[in-house]
Amino acid sequence: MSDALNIGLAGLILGLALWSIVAREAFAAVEGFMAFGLLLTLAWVQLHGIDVALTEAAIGGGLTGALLIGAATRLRSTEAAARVEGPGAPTRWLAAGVSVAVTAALAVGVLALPVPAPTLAPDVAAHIAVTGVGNPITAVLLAFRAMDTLLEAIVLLFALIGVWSLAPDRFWGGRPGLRQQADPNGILAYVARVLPPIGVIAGIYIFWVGADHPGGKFQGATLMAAMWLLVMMAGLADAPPISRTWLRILLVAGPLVFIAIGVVGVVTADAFLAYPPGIAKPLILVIEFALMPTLTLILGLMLVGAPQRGPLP
Amino acid sequence: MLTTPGGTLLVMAVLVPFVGVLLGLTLGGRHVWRVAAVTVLAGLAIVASLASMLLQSGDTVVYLLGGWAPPLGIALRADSLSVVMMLAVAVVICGIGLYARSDFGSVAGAAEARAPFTFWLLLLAVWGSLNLVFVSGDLFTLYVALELVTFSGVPLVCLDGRGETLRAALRYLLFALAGSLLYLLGAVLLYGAYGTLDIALLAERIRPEPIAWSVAALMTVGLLAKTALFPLHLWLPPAHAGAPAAASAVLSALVIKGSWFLVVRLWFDVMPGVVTLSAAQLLAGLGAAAIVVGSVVALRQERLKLLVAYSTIAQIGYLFLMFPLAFDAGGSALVHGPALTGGLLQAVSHATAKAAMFMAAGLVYAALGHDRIADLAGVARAMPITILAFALAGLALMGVVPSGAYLAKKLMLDAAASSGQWWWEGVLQGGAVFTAAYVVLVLTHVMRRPRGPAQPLKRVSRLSEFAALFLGLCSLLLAFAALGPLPGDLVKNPLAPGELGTTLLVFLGGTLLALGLSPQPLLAATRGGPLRRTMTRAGIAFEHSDGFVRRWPSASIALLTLAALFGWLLLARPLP
Amino acid sequence: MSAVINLWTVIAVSGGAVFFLAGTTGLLRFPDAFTRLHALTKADNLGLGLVVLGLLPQMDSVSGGLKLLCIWGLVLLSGATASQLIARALVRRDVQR
Amino acid sequence: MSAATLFGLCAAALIGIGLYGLIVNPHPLRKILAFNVVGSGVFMLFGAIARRGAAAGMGGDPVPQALLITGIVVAFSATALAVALLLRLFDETRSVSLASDAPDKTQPGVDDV
Repeated sequence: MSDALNIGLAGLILGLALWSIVAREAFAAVEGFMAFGLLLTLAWVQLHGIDVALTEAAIGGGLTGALLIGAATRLRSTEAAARVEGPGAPTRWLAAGVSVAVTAALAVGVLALPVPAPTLAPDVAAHIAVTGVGNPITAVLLAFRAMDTLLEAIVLLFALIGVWSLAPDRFWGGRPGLRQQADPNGILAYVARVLPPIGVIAGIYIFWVGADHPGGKFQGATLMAAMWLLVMMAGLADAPPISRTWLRILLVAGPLVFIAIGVVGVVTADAFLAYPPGIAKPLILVIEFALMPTLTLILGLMLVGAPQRGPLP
Repeated sequence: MLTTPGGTLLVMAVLVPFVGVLLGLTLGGRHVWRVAAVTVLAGLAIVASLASMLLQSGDTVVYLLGGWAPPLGIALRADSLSVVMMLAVAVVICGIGLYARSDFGSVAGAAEARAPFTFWLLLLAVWGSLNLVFVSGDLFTLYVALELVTFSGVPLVCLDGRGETLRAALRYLLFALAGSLLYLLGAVLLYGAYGTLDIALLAERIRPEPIAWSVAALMTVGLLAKTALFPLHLWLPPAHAGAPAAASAVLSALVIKGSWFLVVRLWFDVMPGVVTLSAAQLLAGLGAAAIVVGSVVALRQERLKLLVAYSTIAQIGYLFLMFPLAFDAGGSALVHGPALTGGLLQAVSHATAKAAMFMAAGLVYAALGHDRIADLAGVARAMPITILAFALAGLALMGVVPSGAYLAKKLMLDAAASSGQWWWEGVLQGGAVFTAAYVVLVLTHVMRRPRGPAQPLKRVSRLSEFAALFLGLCSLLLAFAALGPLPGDLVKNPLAPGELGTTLLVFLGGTLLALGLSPQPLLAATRGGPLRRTMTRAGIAFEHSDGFVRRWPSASIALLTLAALFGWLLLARPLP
Repeated sequence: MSAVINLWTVIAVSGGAVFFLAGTTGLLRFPDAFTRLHALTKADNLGLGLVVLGLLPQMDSVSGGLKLLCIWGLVLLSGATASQLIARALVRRDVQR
Repeated sequence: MSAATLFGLCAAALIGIGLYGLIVNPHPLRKILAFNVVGSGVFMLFGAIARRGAAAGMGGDPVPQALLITGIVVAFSATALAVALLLRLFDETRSVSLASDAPDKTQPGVDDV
């Protein structure tokens, strides 16, 4: 039964992936991709990766989908010109040939993976008690491989600086994105008033529960960012100008707190990013708590894009 | 495995530039460049003390992050390879910082402007990310580091926001992303097969078997795409030529070295026994092709910055020549030895020299308002320091004594001779001749007397000129710095008959190539000669083939085909 | 007692499934976007409502039941909003033509 | 067939499909989409590998699962940067073609602004 379900799921995933590649219109392709993302979430559940499933649903499918669908709408006029540019049949066949070859080689690789599979799960289980958290993935992300998580926040920040750097000079310091005009009495404005309190509570809950159960700061921050975007889309609040000092401080607060706690670890626990025994869990929660607003802002601002309006209020 | 004394310096080398970015972003406005200046000084001090420590002890410096040992945790490691690269990057960043002071310095009282603000932040971002590439001991952290380098490099390409540079940046980003996915795919398979991503542990566990071969092939081509080795260089010329000069210097001198360094790490330290001599020959063969195509197309360019950008493609090729020369006597495994030292020296001298060249080209552009090579007459007289910087960098790249490239060439020639791979000796010498050709070409034009009245020149900053000169000098005098750890008899008297003869031959060959291939005839006498006509035709053919290779479908199909080819060459290993 | 509860669950969930089936048929067979939206929202609101009502007595705890009701409420809200927005966009496009 | 093997093979196919799209689709937005499909394939392969490593009472090896979360976030950053770049290119030139970048020899070095 479970096998049949998995095979059906894999078939649907492949079909949607193919659709998102070959569909004629970009908009339709992105819609296929969003459905693809939702089904991937199910696949992650089948692979016993609940945390990954949450991340995939929030970021992989949700935010990426929203980003691409916005771009597809704006670029609709360019598609006809691009279609003409497409390569001829020989190139297509060649491309199909090499792609199939890669797939075949990888399939052989998948079947040739060693049995028993190497795993670090016992190592994690042996050391998780020291960190005080109950969710092994949180332990990996914030204790054993905390550096990766710090770098991940820095990646997001650099990408945001990159996005901002694409503003025309005259709009530097101004508000990102275009002004949203929505009917103040319309249903969107209604939802944007009703939903955010629920969404914010759910976001905080996902973050809080992440220490011991699936969930965590990223998934929570994505939900909060989505609520913020909803409020902006409904025209109830505007995106802040990027020159605002409070915005800049919030953007760097998460990584800076992370680094500061790491540096304290050099003194108290003999290593950067080490936690003194006994207070590991509170420190991990402080880091996650500091990262939440930073991540929410970065994720939201990335979707809004580069500054496109003058710096004057 | 434990943290060694001084390991904290590794963390600092990565974090200090990153903290600089964070502080710069918060303080904003006019403070950004001050933050950058302080950070550069601090970073330089950190790297210098790390280098002096390593020079004394000679042991690899290790730092266990969070106190967790691999495979569960992440280790930072710095051996002499990493420290040399870190030192070179620190010096070049310093030079670029000085150079960019006039373009991107702050004006008192002015509001925060986009280009300076992002330039300084991205400069620090590139630096921290590169240091992470050099010291990280974990393949996944290295993936994140590579992406950090890309994300901070791409916006530098389109700093001036013109359409063509935006297009170049997008091409660069998309192709680099394809490359990093292949790298990540390899890392994923490695974890599946060996249960760790730590470089030292992998080196112990990895066996010559199909999964390791496919991993080697995938990761190598992924990194080659990011390094822009021919034929995967579609993104490089427009990106490096279109960016502002300071940004071009960062991109061409430093950014591509990150992924190149990872190829070296992968081949020499992760899987020295998995890779084969035939695969290394392919790698060096691509390098040789890059030298020929890159140099010929460089000679055909009409704009100085494009010439320098294409010369980068040729020089990237040079960096891959060491691979087949670094095998042990039986040809079964890669070893750290003179050939690797040579390759490293070549990378360092290219970093300093190419930064100096782009800076000089940028200054010429700033002074004249254009960089058409044919219209550069009289520039040498008007801007002697700039042209001197260009000439010194060119001499250094050619491998004239006592440059680093000279030592590099020497070490690699010896390795080629001792392993009986005579054909690489030819390529090594030929590469120098090609380099000489475009240096001669540019110098001939700038030394000419202008025909009409002297063109009005805009004043350029003295500081920028001296920064370029400083990096050019660094490159030319690199051999002396390298001689500390290397045996002293490697550098010969430059005026000894043998050395002088080689230098003259290189110049002569270069001049002939320049005469034959330049778009405008260099001397009136050569106009219309049969040889010149043939060579011009050949040059145009090269340009066309370069144009074909740089189309997206051909480049991306080449990417996957190369992966297959590498996989096959690793599979078809000679029986022990 | 449990038999009655189970019977209620079977009836209600089956009823919900019928609505979903009808909604899907409508989505596939109706001629234009407006009528398709009509079919879709009926399926969501009534079908999901019946499923939730059917499952309610099966929950172990009050908080579990509240979560189920929350899900229904949120889907009602988002379904109504999304179909309104789609319909409005369609109207706007038709006016422009 | 175990779920890990099945989804491992599915991942291999996803990577192939995405690579094909990356090569032949001329529109940059479609390339970004294809990049995300390849990325999903790589992530799914890692997920299958994590599932194979189930031990010590955990449904999967938590180390790759944690790395996956980082990977998904990095891929999102890449997508956001690429989309922003693409939209700016469109605003600036009203065209999104990547093809016409061959160094234009007729154009003088000065920008006629």
